[in-house]
Amino acid sequence: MVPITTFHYLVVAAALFVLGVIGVLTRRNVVIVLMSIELILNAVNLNLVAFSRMWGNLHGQVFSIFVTVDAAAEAAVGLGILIAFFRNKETINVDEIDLLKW
Amino acid sequence: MPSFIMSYLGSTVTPGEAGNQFWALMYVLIIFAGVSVAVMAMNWLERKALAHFQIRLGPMRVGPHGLLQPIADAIKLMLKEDIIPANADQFVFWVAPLIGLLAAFTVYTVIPFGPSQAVSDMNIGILFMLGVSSLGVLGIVVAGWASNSHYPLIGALRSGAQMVSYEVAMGLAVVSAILMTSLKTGTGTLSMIGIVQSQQQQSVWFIFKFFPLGFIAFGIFAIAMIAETNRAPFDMAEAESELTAGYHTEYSGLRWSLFMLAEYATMIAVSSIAVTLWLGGWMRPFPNLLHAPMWDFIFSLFPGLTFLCLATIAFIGTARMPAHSFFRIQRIGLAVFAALLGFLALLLLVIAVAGRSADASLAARFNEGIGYVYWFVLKVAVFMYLFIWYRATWPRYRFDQLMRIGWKVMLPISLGVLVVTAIVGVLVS
Amino acid sequence: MSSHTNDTTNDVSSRALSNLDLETPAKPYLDSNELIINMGPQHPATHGVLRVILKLDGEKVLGTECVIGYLHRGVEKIAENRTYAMFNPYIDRMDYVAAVSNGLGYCEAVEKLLNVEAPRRAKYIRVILTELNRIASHQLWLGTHALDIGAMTPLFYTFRDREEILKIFEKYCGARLTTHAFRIGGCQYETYAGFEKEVKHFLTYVAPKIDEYEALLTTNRIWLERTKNVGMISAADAIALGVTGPVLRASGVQWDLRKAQPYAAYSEFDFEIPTGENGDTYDRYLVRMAEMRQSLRIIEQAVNRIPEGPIMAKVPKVIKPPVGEIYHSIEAPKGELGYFIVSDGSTQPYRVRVRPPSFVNLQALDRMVRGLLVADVIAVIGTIDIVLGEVDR
Amino acid sequence: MAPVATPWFFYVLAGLAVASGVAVITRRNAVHSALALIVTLLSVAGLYLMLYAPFVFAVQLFVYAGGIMLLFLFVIMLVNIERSSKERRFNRMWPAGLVAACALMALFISAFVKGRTLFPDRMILLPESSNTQQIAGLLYGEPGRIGQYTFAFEIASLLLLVAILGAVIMTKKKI
Repeated sequence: MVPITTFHYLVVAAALFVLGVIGVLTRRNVVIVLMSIELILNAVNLNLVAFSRMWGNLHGQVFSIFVTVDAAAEAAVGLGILIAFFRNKETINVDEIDLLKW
Repeated sequence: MPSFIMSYLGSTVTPGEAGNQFWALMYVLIIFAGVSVAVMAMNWLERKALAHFQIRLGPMRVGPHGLLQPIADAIKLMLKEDIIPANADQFVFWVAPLIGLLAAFTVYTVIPFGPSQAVSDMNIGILFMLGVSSLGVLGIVVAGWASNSHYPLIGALRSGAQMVSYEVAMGLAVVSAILMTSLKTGTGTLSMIGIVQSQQQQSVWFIFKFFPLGFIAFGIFAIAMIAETNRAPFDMAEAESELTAGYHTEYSGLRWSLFMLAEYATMIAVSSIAVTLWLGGWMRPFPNLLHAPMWDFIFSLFPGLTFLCLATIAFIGTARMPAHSFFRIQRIGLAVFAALLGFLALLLLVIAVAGRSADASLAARFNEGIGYVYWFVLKVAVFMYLFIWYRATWPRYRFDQLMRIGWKVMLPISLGVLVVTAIVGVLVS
Repeated sequence: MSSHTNDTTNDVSSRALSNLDLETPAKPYLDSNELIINMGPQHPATHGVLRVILKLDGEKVLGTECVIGYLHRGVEKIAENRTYAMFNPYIDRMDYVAAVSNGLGYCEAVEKLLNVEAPRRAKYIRVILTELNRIASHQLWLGTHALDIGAMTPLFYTFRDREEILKIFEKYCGARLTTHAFRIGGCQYETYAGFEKEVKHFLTYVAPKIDEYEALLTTNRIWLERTKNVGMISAADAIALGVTGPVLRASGVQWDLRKAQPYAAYSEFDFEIPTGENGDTYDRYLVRMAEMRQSLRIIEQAVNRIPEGPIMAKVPKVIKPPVGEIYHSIEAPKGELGYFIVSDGSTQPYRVRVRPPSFVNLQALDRMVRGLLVADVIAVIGTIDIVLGEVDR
Repeated sequence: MAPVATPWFFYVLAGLAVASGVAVITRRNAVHSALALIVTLLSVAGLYLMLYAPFVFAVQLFVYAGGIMLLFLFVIMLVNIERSSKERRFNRMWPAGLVAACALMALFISAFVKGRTLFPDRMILLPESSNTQQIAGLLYGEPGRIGQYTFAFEIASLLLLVAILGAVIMTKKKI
């Protein structure tokens, strides 16, 4: 069996990234769009950690922790916006969020 | 292959570290079986102890003093019809109990029953435990949602909020214990085994370290772990008088019993964390003070004596059974049970005596291991009894009061303890 | 959560939801947390078959609507087809945990209508049994109330001690729950041998037990947090709603029919009326605990001074009260239990109307729980001490 | 700890991650999507463990699977999903999005194929047993010396604080 190298991890990460992008671009449900963003961030994290192992230092891992912090903040704020929006418009579809003010 | 099996027996590290897959698997199986049996025993004990708190007898019919009741219950639950509500989300309803169960059992991979009596010694042991046990709440939330019913949903949201809130205070209390591990060596550790070993090096259980500090942190953990496991007086999620049964209202049969299994397994797991972090894990009392071989021998007699005690109680129970012929089978059963306990006691005593002399012999290693596991289990058992005691004594908190305590009392105190511990630690070293 | 809101709006509940204003159109600012749930009729904390429709905002109660009648048996209507004596046992089926009090009220009302008076010894027996029944009723209330709030253990303690009272009832009249202890004109049965000794023994037995319940609850932090300032009702509100009994007294109104309009032999005994201050759940608890002690005092005096003599007044074989009407009320464990009897001179009452304390007190539920949480609704339902048999009759 | 059957584990975890990633973006029901995302996160956590990054693994478990996903589930339960499950899943411009994403994938593939030689084929065995301590060294610094990322770490905590405040302000009905 082929030994697993950085390249393998990069392919997995790329696949997850593209899945996330597809989700962001095509889904209507905001919650799922946010989840797709989490997918993208995870793909990035996977890359960072894989490179960290390739180069044998921990900077990539530290960076991935920062990305995780960012993801948490993004989820909290994003879902907050979502709830505030749902209260006002009673919808959570991105393509119905088409007014600049109401 | 036998050499593969035998070679590990002399080792002093966990099978995970030794890379011994056979023994790692064996440990997993032993722990799985052990926890299942412990949950059954806990079930019986809870019903009996609760009954005696409440001037009842508890289960008496199935087996002598209801000893076989958990088995009968398990069989009943397995044979029961498995009802899935018509409007429930079938797949999620099906998968929810499994999430909880998986989370509850996965944490046991890092619980150290002794310096080498664990599946693996993870570098991030305590974080792993907290992380995996925080997954259990997903099962509860999802179960409440999948039932598609009001009360389960409210119960699920309540317990989700409750567990997340108390995780914060719990985590901070754990951090202050982890801080203490770094005091003598300069570097702390997250490894469960490392935490116990550093207590040994500092010759103090962390509950007594910097006296009120360790104790307060332990107290916060002890309170938060009740909330984590949704037990009285924090059993908001399954408050039967308010929400009928909370998140598992719609569950029945085997699936319901999986929830119960997960709950009790989690109780044992969080008690194990408390024991490992603050009560010296597998260490017997006063390992550094009374460390003469004589004391070693005396303490190694404890497991045997405990079983002897249990056997005596069982024998007394046999003798006190009514003489009516109706009770004959029960009498014989209890006598056999007592004899079994007595035999175990004898075995343990023989091992204790045999393991006394030679230092590197298999018997000595075995004796040592039994001692570790015994003291660990004994400490966990105390916590299990406390769980029952709380349940019998206290009313239930209201949800907002629970949250208020979690955020406004426990969190500031645990933060304060953490800061003070850090300052004291720096000053001392 | 809002995805689950629409299944209770069938025709029955929308008719019942008058004061929850379900009909108002959706507000422009949508509140995603509002939901309507049914508590009961099959719910462990509604003490029988009470259905409470709750309108919630998250867990906060915006309003309640009690739907009653699940236990309606038409007791008042049955009375119109029974003779006065035949109707007596039906009375026991209303407040089945305080059957003796129910019987006392009815018998005294009919006696008033007949213009006869029970002999003194009968009155003393009535007082002893009624007060024992009051203790039993309060014990049952305490056990279930504590269970609702989550303390399991008091339930078993109170049931253990209530058993002693039921034993005395059983020995006296052969029944434990629906006793039918009294007859119009007095008591049918003379006390059994050793009755006084047993009652005295019970007095010494139960006093420390009441301390035991209090040890478990009175100073318990969680109990205090769950009951203090929960379900408050002011004295003025309570009076306006017609609330009586311990619920009224906990609001600070010293109103007890045993003192205000003494009946049976109550004027001859020395006892106090315990009152509360805040009218919250905790005060109601304290008032009932104190009432149990006062009942012990009354029983002690009654047993020590019980006179000899006949137990039955001269009452005609066929009871035919003169044409007229009467309202007579007594202080049942739950509050003022009144009987309004209209006689047309025949052997059967023309109309019997019962003023059940639970039914009237239940009205105060909505006032008490608005703005509180779901868990408090449970506590408040428990503290009002309702018996659905009496509410629905 | 010597790794066991590494390639197998990798393929299983990678397959799980990608398959449940597909489920995340295709499921109609948001709760199903969330559950699928949890599986993805756990598989990625497993991959971290295979990359000798136990601390990142623990963070992934704790913060992502335990915290963020619970938040997602809460929000999904709060907002109405009955209605959205009957509506169109994808927006009207989904073909354009798909094409763009495919172009991105093509870009990635071409970069990987062209740049394969750029990646050294080595995998350094990082010391796993001191992983946490080393990360702590980078974040907080060794004794007596400030760490390389200490400032960034503090900024991150500030970011979290701001996020908490923002979320509270936006969701609270009355402040």
